[in-house]
Amino acid sequence: MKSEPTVRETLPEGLTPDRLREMYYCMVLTRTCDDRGFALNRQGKIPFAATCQGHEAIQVAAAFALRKGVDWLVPYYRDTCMALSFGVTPREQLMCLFARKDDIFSSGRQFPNHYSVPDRHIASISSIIAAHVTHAVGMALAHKMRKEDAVVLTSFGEGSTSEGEWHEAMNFAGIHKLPVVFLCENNEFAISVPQKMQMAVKNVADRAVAYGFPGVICDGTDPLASYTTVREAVERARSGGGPTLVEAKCYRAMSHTSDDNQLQYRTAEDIEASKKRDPVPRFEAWLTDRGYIDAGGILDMKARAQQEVDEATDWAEHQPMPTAEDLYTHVYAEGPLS
Amino acid sequence: MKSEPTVRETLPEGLTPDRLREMYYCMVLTRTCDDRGFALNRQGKIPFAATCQGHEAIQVAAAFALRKGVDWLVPYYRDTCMALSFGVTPREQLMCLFARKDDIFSSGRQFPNHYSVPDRHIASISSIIAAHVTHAVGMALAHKMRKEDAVVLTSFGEGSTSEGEWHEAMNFAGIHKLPVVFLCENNEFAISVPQKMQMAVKNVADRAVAYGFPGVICDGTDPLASYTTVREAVERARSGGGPTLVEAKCYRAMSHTSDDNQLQYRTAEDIEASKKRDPVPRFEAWLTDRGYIDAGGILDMKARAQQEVDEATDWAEHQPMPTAEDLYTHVYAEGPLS
Amino acid sequence: MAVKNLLEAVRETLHDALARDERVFIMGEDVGPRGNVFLITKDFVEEFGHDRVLDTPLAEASIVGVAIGAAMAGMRPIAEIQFADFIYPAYNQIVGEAAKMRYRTAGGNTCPLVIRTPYGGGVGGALSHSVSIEALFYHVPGLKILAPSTPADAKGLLNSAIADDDPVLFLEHKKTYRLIKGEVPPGEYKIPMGKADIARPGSDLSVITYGLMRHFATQAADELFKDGIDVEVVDLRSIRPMDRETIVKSATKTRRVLIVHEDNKFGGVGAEIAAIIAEEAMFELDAPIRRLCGPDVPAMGYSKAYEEAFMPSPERIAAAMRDLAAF
Amino acid sequence: MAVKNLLEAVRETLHDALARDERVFIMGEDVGPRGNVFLITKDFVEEFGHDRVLDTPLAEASIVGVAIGAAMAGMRPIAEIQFADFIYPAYNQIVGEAAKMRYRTAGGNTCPLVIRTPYGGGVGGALSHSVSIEALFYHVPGLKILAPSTPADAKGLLNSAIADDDPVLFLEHKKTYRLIKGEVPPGEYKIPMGKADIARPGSDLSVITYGLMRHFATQAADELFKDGIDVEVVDLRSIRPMDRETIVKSATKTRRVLIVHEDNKFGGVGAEIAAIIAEEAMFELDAPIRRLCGPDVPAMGYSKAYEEAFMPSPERIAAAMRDLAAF
Ligand SMILES: Cc1ncc(C[n+]2csc(CCOP(=O)(O)OP(=O)(O)O)c2C)c(N)n1
Ligand SMILES: Cc1ncc(C[n+]2csc(CCOP(=O)(O)OP(=O)(O)O)c2C)c(N)n1
Ligand SMILES: [Mg+2]
Ligand SMILES: [Mg+2]
Repeated sequence: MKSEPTVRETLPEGLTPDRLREMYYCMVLTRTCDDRGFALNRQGKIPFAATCQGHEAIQVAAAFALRKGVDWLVPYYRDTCMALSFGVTPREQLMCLFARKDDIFSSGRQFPNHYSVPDRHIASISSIIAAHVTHAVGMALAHKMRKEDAVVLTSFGEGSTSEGEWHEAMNFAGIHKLPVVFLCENNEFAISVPQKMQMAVKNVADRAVAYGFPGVICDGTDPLASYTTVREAVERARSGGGPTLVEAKCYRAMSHTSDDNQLQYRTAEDIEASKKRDPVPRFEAWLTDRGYIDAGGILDMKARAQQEVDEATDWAEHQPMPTAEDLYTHVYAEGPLS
Repeated sequence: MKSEPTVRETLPEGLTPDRLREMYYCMVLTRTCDDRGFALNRQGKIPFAATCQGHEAIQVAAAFALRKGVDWLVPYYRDTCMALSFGVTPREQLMCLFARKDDIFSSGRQFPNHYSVPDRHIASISSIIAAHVTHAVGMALAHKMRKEDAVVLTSFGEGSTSEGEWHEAMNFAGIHKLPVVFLCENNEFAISVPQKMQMAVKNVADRAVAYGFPGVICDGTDPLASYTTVREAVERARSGGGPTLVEAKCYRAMSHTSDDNQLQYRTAEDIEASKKRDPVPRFEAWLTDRGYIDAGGILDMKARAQQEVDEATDWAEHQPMPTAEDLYTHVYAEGPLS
Repeated sequence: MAVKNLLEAVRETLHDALARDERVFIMGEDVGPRGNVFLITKDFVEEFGHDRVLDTPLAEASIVGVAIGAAMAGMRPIAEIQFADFIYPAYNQIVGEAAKMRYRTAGGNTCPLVIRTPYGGGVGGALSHSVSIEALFYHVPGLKILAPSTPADAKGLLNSAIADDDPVLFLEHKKTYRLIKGEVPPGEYKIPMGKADIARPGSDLSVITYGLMRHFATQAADELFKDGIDVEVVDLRSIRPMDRETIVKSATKTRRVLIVHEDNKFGGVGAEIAAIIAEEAMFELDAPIRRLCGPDVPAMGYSKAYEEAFMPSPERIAAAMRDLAAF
Repeated sequence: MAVKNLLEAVRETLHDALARDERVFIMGEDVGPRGNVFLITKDFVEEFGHDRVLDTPLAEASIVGVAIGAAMAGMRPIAEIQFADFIYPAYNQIVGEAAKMRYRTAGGNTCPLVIRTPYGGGVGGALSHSVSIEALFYHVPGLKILAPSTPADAKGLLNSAIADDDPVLFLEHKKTYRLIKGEVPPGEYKIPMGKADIARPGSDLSVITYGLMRHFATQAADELFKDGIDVEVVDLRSIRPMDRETIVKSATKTRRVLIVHEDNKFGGVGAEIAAIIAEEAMFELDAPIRRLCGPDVPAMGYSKAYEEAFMPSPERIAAAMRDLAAF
């Protein structure tokens, strides 16, 4: 991110000062939710939390590069910011953290952050890495067959690209030039396994060659660069140009999840160094430098986020848990059978 | 293949006039076996036959580029010429066609051409496409761990590269720079599915980029070019340089197997055109032009092949079939259990 | 009514579904110009186009995974696995994904999807083209598994599967394709899933079976009838859901049960059938519950002797019936 | 003898195998510097090096496939699947390849290979980290499946698995890792596969079970003993091969059988147990064969209520025992 002021006209197409502020707010809101998850975990109120810290910029950018109500997201478990930027509310987020009965993603069945909001065009994942990527391709195939205008964006980590199913998804999409964007959020680790033990290439984007479509790289900690890159991929998909593999270079600030301790496999210095790239203060400074926002505006937004998340936490915590009977719903359309 | 005479010194390293004649003989022997299989099928003596016509040059070259007794082959079902060139005998070949009890590959359990001759360093495949490629990688890993000198060569068709497991095998081998050669015999069809419905790239070799090792192309109907290419890959593997993906451009002269009829999905002209590349008469002409062999020598070799295959056919046909009791052997080391 | 073999019944049903419902499409290896390796989709591509009769890459996980995504997006894909033996690479998509989709999203996402595949032996398919797979899937809640044995049932159940809102694994026994002929009702004929068929009513002994073995068992029963032994043959047709009621009723009526399937015995579908009876009707029986199944070896081999030794034959079924009747 | 929990017993066994036999190596996701997600291989990489404690790419089919190749080449790989739920992508390699390798080559190629994986619920693992997988594999000839429930058995069976010349699926119940402690014999202690353990002898009723449920059943049995009901608890330990003899003997002795497992009921391992008894000892029984199992829903969910409703508890087992004893 360059630091010299920029004039309004150079904003990437589709972005306005209002949208920039919205993006910033989504990042702040996400950070607040993220921190809340870990706080609740430490308090013993929820058994598990996961984080997207270090990924917020590419995630908000991806959501903003899509057309809500038209395009589809098939995100992965690290995409809190993408989900919140695409219409998931703090209440919904907290409901899944608390695993409440009325959690709309899974009724408290899946781990947190396994989004599924069909009416807002967010499709489900399981915890089985990379299994959702072929689904995104199938959705894009359906859109193409029906001659619809929708683009599907699906995301995954760099480790996920080792799975055979990932290859099959890429290959299928390439053959049929489907309207799909593959977004790799490369944070250099798959739990403890560093990228060099995961693949013999420097860039995940280099793998696109094998599938006959472009692979592009962006700084995933820079919302503007990320937006421009994803948007171009989305436009290519929408206009019949086929898939793109976008690799967003980002980093994982915290341990894999609340069950992990990254000091077992990473040095403290390495972790600290990566945190210097924190997208939230950097985007804040960028917006301030250019006069899109001022200190008061920032404080307001942070307060609003805090309030939203507080309210959502209190509300969600008091929602009912699933009961034993709820175990038996939604096995088949016609109920449980055997 | 150029047609001007070549002097002996320009033969690729490892090849001598004797070895060239041996290679030619392997090709002739294979063609004789191949034709015999289809003849037996038409006579109703065996229910099924498969063919390698159009693939002989790359196959013989691959076998000759390896060190017998040291290196390992993990071939696929189309590799009759590779197997016969690596030590499988016509009797063994006919025994598997007839599915006799003493068929050393599988005791008549698998379809023909599912080789397994551990003592001659040929490892087993099932009929499940691409499932053997990770095995080859595991064998190479074992050799590397034990600091042995052995290289593993495994082969597959271009269609097989669509399988997720193929990707995983390539990826693993690349990360650990294993002594393995991946040989793709690209005949442009997977049963009826043409290459362009299988992948969005022109060359399978282009896929190697994704795994951090070289992908090279050779004319798989030219034994010399194929030999040079594979040998270079084998030497790279042996000297610690890691894997190579070799793509041999060849063609499938006949239908996929005796159960298929390629006229359902290919024009007669297309089939006829591809047959012009028949490696056997072309290599014959090349050897003759350069004086490595003469008409008498060719006739002798063809007669010898015919005799070997006749003898093997008669012998194998009279070998005992498996019996009902044979169903129960080799379930576990200690016998059948349940 | 028209008499067709089972292959023709499947073909007609697929054809009519494509013609009737725009959401329906077929995807799989060699289903296009090749018309499927058994010629089930022959000429479809000319009539419906490449989009709706889609030749896929050689990659089973994506055949099912892409079908799941299309189903989630409102289509009604019919995915084909060329031979049941090649379904293993798609296991994750079927068991881990499709079967759990509705449940894991509490009804938010669903995948109405049919996976058709030919299974079973008796056609010289060797070790890797002969397997029975029902027992590898029937334990999985969220899936439905159908295994019709007559042309009419194939049509009736395939139509129900296509109309169903959940994933269905549809198993076609290869040996029945051309061997088994019968009348096939016209139109969008449907049979409810989860209902067994009394293939042959009888009073002395019940055979519970499905697939090709229905025919072998009926043949054996006709043989025994000459000797005054009246065997009832129950064809499950649907493996999951399973028709407990009919199983228990037949067992209670005849008081002797022989379970027959081609698949390996240990942990096969017959285990659950026996367990159901042992749970619900054990004291109604006059003899132990017997199972005549494929032996517990990995597969039948290529050589005819292996196939014959592996598969229950009408003769062996008849012998097992006589033995049980005499208990 | 040292008292260890089950996790420590597994850890010690793996450690000693690495130290003892150069052919042994461990491969899996996060087994290296991370020391496995449960810390089972903690510090191994420092002692044995990256080659022998190999962090693999995130790709289960290749974890098993590469292990198979290494085994074919004379090594003794111990492959880890991080959670049993992630074994589905490796299904082809396990069922289609490893299990059939010896058979398909008539003994030419073999793969002596252990696949370890943690399974089961009770630890808040949600829908995709809680599954039981034994019934998805136990039907497969050529495989062996072990599911020890005590630290000593874990060691004894893991050593036997490593020494075995065929592929073994080794299932470790997550909840037993730290919960279950016991004496562990020193050295290369081995237990033969295929032998059940009488966890608690009794005369009035037999519980046939395995895994975590062994402990819950024993607890329930102790409870019933206070009321004068003497329950025998049989822990299978080995699912395939299965100890028919001990099952039949116990059933014949107590004349009442309750089968207990955490895995879903329909088509679960309990089905085969029931079928064996119905085949061999039905007329020795005074009551129907009952099964208390996980219900037929796709999985237990994240929220505690789901887990509790799904898993058989000591209380529910005790109730089922009482009910059956009173039959
Ligand atoms: C099939 C499968 N294998 C293993 C796991 C365990 N697992 C969960 S997340 C993860 C690492 C994923 O790394 P990456 O794709 O880079 O995404 P990141 O978490 O770094 O964003 C692993 C190994 C899983 N969930 N599914
Ligand atoms: C997993 C799996 N899927 C499908 C098949 C059926 N099948 C056998 S050969 C083949 C085509 C293979 O094509 P390619 O890899 O190009 O090799 P070629 O036969 O052309 O040499 C197919 C689809 C199979 N054997 N295994
Ligand atoms: Mg990562
Ligand atoms: Mg090919």
